[in-house]
Amino acid sequence: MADQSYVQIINEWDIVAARQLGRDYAKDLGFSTVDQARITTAISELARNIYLYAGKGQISIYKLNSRGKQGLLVEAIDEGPGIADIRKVMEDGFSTSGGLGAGLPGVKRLMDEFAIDSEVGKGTRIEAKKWLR
Amino acid sequence: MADQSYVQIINEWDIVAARQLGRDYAKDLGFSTVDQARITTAISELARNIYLYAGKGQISIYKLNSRGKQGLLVEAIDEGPGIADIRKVMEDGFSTSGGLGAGLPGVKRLMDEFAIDSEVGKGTRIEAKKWLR
Amino acid sequence: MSFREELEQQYKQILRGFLKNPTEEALYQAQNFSKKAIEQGISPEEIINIHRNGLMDDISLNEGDTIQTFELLLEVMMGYGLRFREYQSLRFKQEELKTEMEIAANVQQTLLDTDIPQIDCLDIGAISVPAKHMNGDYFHFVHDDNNCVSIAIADVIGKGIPAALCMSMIKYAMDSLPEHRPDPRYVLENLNRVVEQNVDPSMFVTMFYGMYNPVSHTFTYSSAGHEPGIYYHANSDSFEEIEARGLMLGVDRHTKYRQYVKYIQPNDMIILMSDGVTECRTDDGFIEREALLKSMRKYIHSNAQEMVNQIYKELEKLQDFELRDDFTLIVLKRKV
Amino acid sequence: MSFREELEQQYKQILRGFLKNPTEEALYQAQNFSKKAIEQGISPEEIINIHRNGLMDDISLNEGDTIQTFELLLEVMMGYGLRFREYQSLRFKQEELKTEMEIAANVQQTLLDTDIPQIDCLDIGAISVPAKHMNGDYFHFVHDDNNCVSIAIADVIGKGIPAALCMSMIKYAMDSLPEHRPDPRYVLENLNRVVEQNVDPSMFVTMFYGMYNPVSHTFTYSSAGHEPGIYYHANSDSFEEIEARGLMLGVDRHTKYRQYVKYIQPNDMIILMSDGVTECRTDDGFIEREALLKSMRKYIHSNAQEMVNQIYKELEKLQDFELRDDFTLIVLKRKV
Ligand SMILES: [Mn+2]
Ligand SMILES: [Mn+2]
Ligand SMILES: [Mn+2]
Ligand SMILES: [Mn+2]
Repeated sequence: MADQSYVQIINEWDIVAARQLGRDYAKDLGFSTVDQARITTAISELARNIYLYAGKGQISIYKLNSRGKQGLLVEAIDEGPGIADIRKVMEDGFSTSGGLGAGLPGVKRLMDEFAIDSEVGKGTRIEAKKWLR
Repeated sequence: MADQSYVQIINEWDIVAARQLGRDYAKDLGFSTVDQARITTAISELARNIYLYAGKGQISIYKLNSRGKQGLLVEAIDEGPGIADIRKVMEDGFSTSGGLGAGLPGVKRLMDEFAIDSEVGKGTRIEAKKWLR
Repeated sequence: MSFREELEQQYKQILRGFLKNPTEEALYQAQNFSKKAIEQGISPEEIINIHRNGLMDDISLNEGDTIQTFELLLEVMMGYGLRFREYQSLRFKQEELKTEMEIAANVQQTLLDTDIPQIDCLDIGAISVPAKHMNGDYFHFVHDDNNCVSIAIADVIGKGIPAALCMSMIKYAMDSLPEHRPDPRYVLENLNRVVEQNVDPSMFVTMFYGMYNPVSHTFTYSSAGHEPGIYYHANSDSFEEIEARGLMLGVDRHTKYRQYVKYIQPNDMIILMSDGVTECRTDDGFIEREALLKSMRKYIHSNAQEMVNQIYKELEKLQDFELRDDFTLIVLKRKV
Repeated sequence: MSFREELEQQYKQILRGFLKNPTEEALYQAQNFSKKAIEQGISPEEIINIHRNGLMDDISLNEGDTIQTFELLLEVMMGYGLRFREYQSLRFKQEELKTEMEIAANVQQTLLDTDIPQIDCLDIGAISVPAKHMNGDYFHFVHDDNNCVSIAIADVIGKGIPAALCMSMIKYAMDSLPEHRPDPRYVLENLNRVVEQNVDPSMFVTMFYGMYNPVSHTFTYSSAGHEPGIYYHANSDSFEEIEARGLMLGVDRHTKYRQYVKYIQPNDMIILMSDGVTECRTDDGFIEREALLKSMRKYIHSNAQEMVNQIYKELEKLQDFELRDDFTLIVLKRKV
């Protein structure tokens, strides 16, 4: 298995493909069943956000190896409308109200590390990591 | 099966007896598996409250038949310390903080009707009903 | 078919599909099912039951199949897991906010604090309970150098924090009033201008302001659209509404207020309140004014503080311990 | 053995007991297990996994046994169901509270609203962002009849609603100040007495008050324990701290304040702020004053409003979009 791979997100079936890719990597790295489901759910949310609100984008999965720690990185990139108020999107109330960035607090909770970068009119880039315990 | 029955609550095993009594009645009345579990959980909370905070008391179960509607009434009576601020006890935050009246908002949510009467130094009486759909 | 039955049908299909071919797509369907179920308020114990029912439907299942379906159940439960995590964080925030509200309520308490005047000829009782965390009702007594007692009672239209913010301002405005306290009309006209200028145009305030003169035993008062008070005649054991008209504060900066004077007989009572007292709502609708008077009569021979406390307790219970509005009740009884 | 493994062991025992003898007692044990698991923050998807592991351990199980164990799983899930219902109610309350806070923030906005003075010789920019729902920072400009511009910036020690309540009072007190605006020392001494008298003794307020004279181009100011401002010398392209000493408002009602005067050169800047600007916290600790100055220098040639907006954006990102304190930044630049 390569150290990285990606899926283009254009239609809804690509969400399934991204989930599958994430699950394969998570299994390969030795994540538990529950953690596999968590990683997959996080990927699903990120891909869904791209599909619904940015139109198209890309989910990449990377194997991580940092000072003996192994892990998995999910990167979601789109060139959609971007997020104007990141503070608001990361609030809990917003997560179920729908719209761009919905579900991001959930993704943050499912993973170990989370970073977001967004510019209005240019797009959004999200990185989420999970480490093997 | 009689139209009513009761269990004295003095020690922890009596909680199990109260649950059993409630389940028998619920089954007999034709409540679904899930509703049986809800009724039992509500009884469990009420009995636990008596056991932990009032010392002793009584859980009674009644069959209800009101204008063609069938149902079950759980009555919890104790002569314990009573509840000074009922408004507070029925707030959500309080429910997990422990102490007298803990879990009462949960009981209210599991059942269809809920009424409480309490006087400091005299005791507490709670009535909770569930109707067959 | 009810939406619950429909959901159950849907789940059975997903389950059958998964048993035939346990693909990522089936798991994705389970995730979407989870979202829908949560939206519909289906609780997690029902999910367990739906899953069990699905398994029981399929008599050809063997033990290994059944174990495998837990993968599907796990996927459905992920959505609930997210809510569980959100619940934990909400609980934490709620605790924080509760602490914040308690501090804010203390700040408000310090600001609005008032002593009940001790004066030979009057027995005074007062209670004010917020419906939410903070009080948008307000009352204040001043016992002045001429031995006169002035009483203000006010209610911001609205509850909670916005009302409390507004009330703090009014209290501050009252403190900075020049020494015209004996003139209720002037007090209201002055406050009306403050409210009109400083407060959000959507907020209004009702206020009753009165002054008791312990020499002449007259009560001089004006009202800015406030809930009418009640007068109790001891000799005839009867109640009467205290008449007073006037526009709410904050509507029109040029509003003029009328001033009324009433002679108070020994043992008579002036009962002032906010609309939270009369608008106590039960499941059967608002309580009747009659019910309120009945409750008043019941405690008419208690001392004034006991009387307001007991009436509050009774009305609180009538409302099933859920106040819909801030509740303020004041009783002044002429003793001698 | 970790507490998770311990819980898993415990559950296996309950499961074995239930399979041997499916009594009410076993279900009661499941309920207690549920409580413990929730306390430990075990999420519901883990419960599914624990149950599955328990079943897989027991090779002698048949299909009927497995189906029966769903009764036990249902019982464990009841606890999560209660949390799910509490979650729904918390969400509802949170929405309500959010609306309430928005109204309160509007009330505050109306009360604290200030226009940035338009005056030939000055370019002024100002930004104030609350860390929580409501702002405990405050700034206010007055452009008076003598064409002088006065600037107040204040910070209640504390955040959120209590701070906002306190701030409303201070704003109201400022409005009722007699016409001594040109005298910053007097303004602070006056407000100090108001705060000392009316505010909860645990609350303090820092304030900086200055007055710009556009004829002499002098800036006269006093500070009550407020975060020091920064002066920018255009000719040497260097920053200097604006010296000012004084006790916070509300500590001692007899506090006297010192008054300072500074001559402002063309293109020089006065930069005022609350401690929320300097106490921006990142995961690596507080940002250095150096980092702040660097950010300032970056935008020093933008207009004043653009400058404060950009600095805020940069510091917001540095803090991972989580403000720890209310953030207020004001820039005054002498144009000609
Ligand atoms: Mn009100
Ligand atoms: Mn009211
Ligand atoms: Mn502050
Ligand atoms: Mn601060």
